[in-house]
Amino acid sequence: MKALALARATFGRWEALLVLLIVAAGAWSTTLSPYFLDTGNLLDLLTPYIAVGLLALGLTFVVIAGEIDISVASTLAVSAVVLARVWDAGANVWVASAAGLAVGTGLGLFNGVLVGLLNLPSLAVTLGTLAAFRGLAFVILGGEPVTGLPEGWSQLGAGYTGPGELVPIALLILLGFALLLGVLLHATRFGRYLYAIGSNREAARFSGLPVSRMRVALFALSGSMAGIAAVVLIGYYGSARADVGNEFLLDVVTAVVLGGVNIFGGSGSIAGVVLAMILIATLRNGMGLANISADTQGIVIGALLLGAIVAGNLSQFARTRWGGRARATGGRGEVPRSEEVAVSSKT
Amino acid sequence: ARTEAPAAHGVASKGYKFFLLPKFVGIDPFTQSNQGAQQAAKQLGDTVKYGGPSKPDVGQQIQFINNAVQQRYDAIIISGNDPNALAPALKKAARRGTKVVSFDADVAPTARTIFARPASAQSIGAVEVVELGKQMRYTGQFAILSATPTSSNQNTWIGFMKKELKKPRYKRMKLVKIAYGNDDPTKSTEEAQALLTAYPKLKGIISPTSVGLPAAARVVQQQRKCGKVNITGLGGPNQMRAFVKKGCVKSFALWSFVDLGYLATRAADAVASGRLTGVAGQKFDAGRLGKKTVEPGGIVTTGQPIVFNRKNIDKYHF
Amino acid sequence: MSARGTQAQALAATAFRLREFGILVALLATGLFFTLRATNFLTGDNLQDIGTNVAIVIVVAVGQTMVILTRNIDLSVGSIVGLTAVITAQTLAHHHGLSLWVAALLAVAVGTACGLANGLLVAVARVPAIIATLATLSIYRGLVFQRAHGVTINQSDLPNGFLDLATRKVLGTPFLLFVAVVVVVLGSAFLHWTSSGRDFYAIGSNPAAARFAGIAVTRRVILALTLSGALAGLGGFMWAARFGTLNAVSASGFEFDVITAAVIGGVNVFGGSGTVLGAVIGALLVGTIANGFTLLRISEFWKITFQGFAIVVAVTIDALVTQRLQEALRRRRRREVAEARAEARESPA
Amino acid sequence: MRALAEVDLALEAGKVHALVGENGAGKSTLVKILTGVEQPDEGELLIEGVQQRIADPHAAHRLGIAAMYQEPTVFPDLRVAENIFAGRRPRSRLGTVDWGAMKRETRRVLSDIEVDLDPDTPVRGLGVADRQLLEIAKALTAEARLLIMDEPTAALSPREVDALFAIVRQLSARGVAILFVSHRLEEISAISDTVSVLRDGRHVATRPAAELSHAEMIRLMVGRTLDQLFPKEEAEIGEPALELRSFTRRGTFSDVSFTVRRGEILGLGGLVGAGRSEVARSLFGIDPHDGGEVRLDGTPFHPRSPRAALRRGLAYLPEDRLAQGLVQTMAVATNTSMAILPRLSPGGFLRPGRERRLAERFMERLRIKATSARQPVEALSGGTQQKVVLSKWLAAEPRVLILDEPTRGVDVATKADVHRTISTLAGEGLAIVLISSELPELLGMSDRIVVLREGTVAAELTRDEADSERVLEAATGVRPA
Ligand SMILES: Nc1ncnc2c1ncn2[C@@H]1O[C@H](COP(=O)(O)OP(=O)(O)OP(=O)(O)O)[C@@H](O)[C@H]1O
Ligand SMILES: Nc1ncnc2c1ncn2[C@@H]1O[C@H](COP(=O)(O)OP(=O)(O)OP(=O)(O)O)[C@@H](O)[C@H]1O
Ligand SMILES: [Mg+2]
Ligand SMILES: [Mg+2]
Repeated sequence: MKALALARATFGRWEALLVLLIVAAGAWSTTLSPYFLDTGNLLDLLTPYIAVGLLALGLTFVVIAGEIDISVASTLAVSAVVLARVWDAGANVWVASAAGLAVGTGLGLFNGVLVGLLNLPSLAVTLGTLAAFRGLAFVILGGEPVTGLPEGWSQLGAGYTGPGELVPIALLILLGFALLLGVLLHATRFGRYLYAIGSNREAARFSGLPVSRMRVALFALSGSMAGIAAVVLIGYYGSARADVGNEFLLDVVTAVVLGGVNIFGGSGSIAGVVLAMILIATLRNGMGLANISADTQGIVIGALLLGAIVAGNLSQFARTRWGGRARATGGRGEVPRSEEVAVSSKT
Repeated sequence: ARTEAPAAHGVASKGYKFFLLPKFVGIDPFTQSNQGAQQAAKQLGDTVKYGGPSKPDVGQQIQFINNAVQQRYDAIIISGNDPNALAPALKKAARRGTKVVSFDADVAPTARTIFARPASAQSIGAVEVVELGKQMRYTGQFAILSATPTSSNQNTWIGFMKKELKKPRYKRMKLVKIAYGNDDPTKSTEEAQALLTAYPKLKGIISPTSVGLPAAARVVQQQRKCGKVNITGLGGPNQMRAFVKKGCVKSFALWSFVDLGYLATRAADAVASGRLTGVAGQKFDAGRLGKKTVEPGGIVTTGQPIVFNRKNIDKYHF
Repeated sequence: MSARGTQAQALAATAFRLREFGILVALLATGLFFTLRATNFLTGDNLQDIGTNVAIVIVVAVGQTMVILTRNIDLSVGSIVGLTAVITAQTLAHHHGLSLWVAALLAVAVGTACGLANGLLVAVARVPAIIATLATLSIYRGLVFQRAHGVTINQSDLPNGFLDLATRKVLGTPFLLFVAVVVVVLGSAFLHWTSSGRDFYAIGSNPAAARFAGIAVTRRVILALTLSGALAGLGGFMWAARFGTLNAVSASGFEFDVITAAVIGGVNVFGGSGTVLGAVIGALLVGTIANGFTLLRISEFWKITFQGFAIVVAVTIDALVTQRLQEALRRRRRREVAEARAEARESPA
Repeated sequence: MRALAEVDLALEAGKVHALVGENGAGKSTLVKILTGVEQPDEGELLIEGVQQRIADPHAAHRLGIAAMYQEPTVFPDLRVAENIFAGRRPRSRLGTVDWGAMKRETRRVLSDIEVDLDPDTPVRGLGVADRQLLEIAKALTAEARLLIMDEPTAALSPREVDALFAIVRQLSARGVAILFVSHRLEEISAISDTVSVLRDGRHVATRPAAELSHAEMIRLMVGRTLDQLFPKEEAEIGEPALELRSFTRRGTFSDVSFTVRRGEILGLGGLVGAGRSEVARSLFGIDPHDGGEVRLDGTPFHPRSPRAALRRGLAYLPEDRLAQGLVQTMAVATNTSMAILPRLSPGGFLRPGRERRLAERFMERLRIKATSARQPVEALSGGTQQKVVLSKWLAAEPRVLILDEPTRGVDVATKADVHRTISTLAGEGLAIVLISSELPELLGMSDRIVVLREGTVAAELTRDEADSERVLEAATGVRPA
């Protein structure tokens, strides 16, 4: 019963559309390439997106609360280089990982204080820290890489387990965090507060929710996820460099918005974000195996997405038009915003 | 379904499938490498598929590697975005039977069998200093406008530039700044401008990247400082022809990416057939480039950088 | 009453420029800092460099501002700039004698078409702008790849008259900057003086209310995105002239610079507030920070770090100044209303 | 869901037609259909004998239909003048926006309804009452043939109401047909010529206003009679629960002092903008204050945040339900539990069952017309939403409760329920501060009334001393003629 309610709460029209698209993409990929439908390949679909995925999970929280953190990839970079430096200086893997994680959380906290306590606009702030943190990564490591990280570590990012050594460990990590964060977002008070703050910050404050503290915590969470992503990514690459994760931002944002998270806050689900990642991974993999060039892939994915959403909107439009319901609701493009949400508090 | 039969000496085996994986697609050097690769493949009876990310992204490159392995390509010929980060994926490729040859930008030596390079890093670094030295009469301040701070090729070349500079001939030349244009025309332009402003006495800029070089040349041209500030570095003759004709750039260097792609593919064929294992001293037939010997570290070299100037530039069209 | 009224009005009018005022203070502070610290920062040539460097950003940001005002976003501008730059260059490379006006018109036309497609997707097909333009970002970029065919167009392929645009001066201003100024003036005027322009603000401020008020929301959103595309097309033309080297990756990621300018300049991403002037100041601020720290002769790595933190500091200054002024204004207005009421009470009695 | 079925109305030029009905009866839905915001499934509409279809708000404008909606639909980023003229800005000969004319017109219409607002004031930051006045100004400048007013007076104090009615009379004299929706029965009797009653989306009756007594109106709306409108019970008044001494926020209110005791209902009266809400906001820790002292149950309290206030047993029901009261997209149950979630979610985990049961309890108690506790509040009628806000704060079981316009838009029957609830709570020893612009409510419910004028206390009246003249005199500073 409870599970059902939870499922209903998290599994909306958007998620259903994504599932449909994944099935279609899978079927298409199967016809595209004989190599697609292969257990190893299927299980490995998400492996290239683990770090992007972990960042996207963290960002999901931020966006649902009506904020944005575009510094995540730079935060990841600082975590990664600190971690590598600490290890290089002779610390063991655990200490190094903890240091990386702590740094990620700390940088997130820095963003959080600027946004949550000083009430600065998060996009502007993280545009700044995006550059600043990237610079820090270079200050710490310079242009040279740290290499030769221990085998055990690469297990984390690039190892396999399970029957036939087919299941990527990184996949388990991603799904584990998705589950954990899914529970946090959908089944706890913390998550509820996020939605409330993202839908109407003013009303949330008037209801006595700890709005400032939540907003600080949010960025810290996003920073921690960047730290965790750094640990896994370092394992995946087996080395660290200051420009690590340079190209992640667009993919992260894509996963979040394609996952149905409202960019203006207040709605979205972890399931949607995970599904969006699976969808993109499937399409990229299928077309990649058919040697369709990267730029054509971009065109196909873009067009497919638009087509699907437009078709979804059209069918909904048809239903409201001819299905007898009096209210014609707008598409997802219209985001209801209480007029006062953007008003910052005065203290 | 391919023939593993050892081929007769000098004649390549037939029918290998190679994947040519550049840092990213859409720019001249890699397009030209592909031309060379196709020439070689045609001669050898192999096929080369060219494809790669649309931006210089390690993550995407790994996906291309994995896809190539999944499709059972015989070898991947790669120019790496990050030598070390690619290593795990490339090693996995090798374990699953796909050989690895790097070209242009090397990957970790343990992750590939052969690295086909255009010329020795030493000669590439040195030639730029030599040319700039001549242009600025061995006196004054100069700067370097590189790609990104992490570009391993550029970093290696800059290392050799510094070595070359130690020679007494250059003792009155002073390297004042290494700037990074991130292989982005906007950033490179801004950096070049700032160099001219911040160092009014600057006499030269070396830009060892084909994005930085024309950007720097254009800035100098626009500020009417041709002749006062000397520009040299690495770039294609087509890119630089206009500047050379107007006398704004006296000389610069590069190599033929067609040849590089050709050599890499020849090497890949030899590696795929098992004739080449990367041990120093091994020899193989590089077709129109003659016989090549593997140097220590599993490296084969195309030749020497070509220096282009007003006199010879019209002979080259790439 | 009337004297107080005008006073209050003047203040309220200032209040409306507050957003820009804060960021302007930040810009001036930055400028002052570099003037004191960096060699040759405050020279005519250097300022001209900064101006020219941000000219294209400004042109495209004017369109982006309009889109953001309507509570939408256009992420595809970088790809549109790339596409139109490559098309312009290819056309001119093949037809050296072609009038530059025709080439510019072609670029703007292609940009307009791209923008119109965005507009239709967002306003008619009701795809959220961020998703729609994220998709067209890849689609238009894909088209650039197909057009460019992996080949770079070089300066030597292009007519001199075209390349000279980058150095030519009009009324003492670099041509590119001049174009930007014209676009800014027209854009500002459009947003202030035309009904359509005002509608952008209304739509972004409260879309439902805009519909209730009988504003043609669909058409206006299409218009905003189309204008953004058209200006990106113009930006592409300028891009080709400025850099002279064009290939499939030209201007990738450029949308980022454009959005940064608008956001730093106080254009509210939730729509409804912000001005073209703000976006211009934002672009100048970012350009100044990039230029100034480069002149400082500090290490590359610290430079990037400082540039980032400088943006954070500028945003903070902006917020503090704005908050202070608004609070002062609120009190003042309150007092004046009370006085006006007291007067009104006394007169009939 | 069917919001409206088979309604027949005939609106006459030059007449004021009142539309009444319980919360959720379908009044606003009817308004929205007339203005093209929503579409009817069937039926026809004739204007001056010609059949018309109103496809969208633009079409309504063309037909001369103007409306002010129940929830003020302002553009917070725009200034007052633009808000009034959005969608139909005056144009100059060049086709550009004629700012001068726009501001002139704004000043004219605002002075007509006696509002001191500068046309250049940004609307963000204006209170509900001011927004409602803007909405009125907007409708007045539309030059409509049919003017629809959906609860225009809900947040207004007598001064504004009088000014509004003067205008309404002028307009109807000019031949404008007016449809007037309100829950304030006195106003309906005062202004309307004809009254139509809706119940559950059905048209129940249309009568000349003069022939319709309040009791009869209520019976038609509710289907039964109500015995008492302001069921104030005597409660035992105890120790001081909330004490304010010289409470000040510079530029907003100053030197505000009053005491509320256990079991007491303290009315806070004044005109719109007098600063009542501001005092409450500072007290609840939403806005800062600059001076003065607050005591809760005799111990000092420094309001810092709503959260802290809530922990000390202080609750504040805000005046603006749209922006401050509710999260519109969330369910009834979610909104109801919002302020007490820590209590309902042991260990931090949500317990949807508990929340639902809580909400259902209040749905029954306040007769909330929602299909289920899971329905999003945005789908509820205005008055019903107000009841949800009320539920949220009652659920918090505070010791001091500040109610800011608690019955704004609530229908008569429920209003009586709410009053009864307030009275009961007071009887249980709760201290209540009641901010209301509706004089009968203030007079009927309060044990004591403090009147604010321009941010300072103008009078403090006991229940026996208080009557409408005295309150108005204190509020305006002018002796009524
Ligand atoms: N957006 C909506 N979606 C679904 N149902 C709605 C929506 N808006 C209103 N309703 C329903 O339509 C009915 C009529 O609502 P309406 O707003 O017309 O009531 P009303 O008479 O104006 O009440 P009030 O006096 O409280 O304003 C209510 O039952 C309400 O729940
Ligand atoms: N007539 C007016 N002219 C200008 N500003 C006003 C006017 N009335 C109110 N304001 C401003 O609008 C804001 C809120 O108005 P609102 O009517 O909610 O006042 P309030 O203090 O809540 O009064 P009350 O609750 O007593 O009606 C206040 O900040 C006030 O400065
Ligand atoms: Mg209603
Ligand atoms: Mg009030």
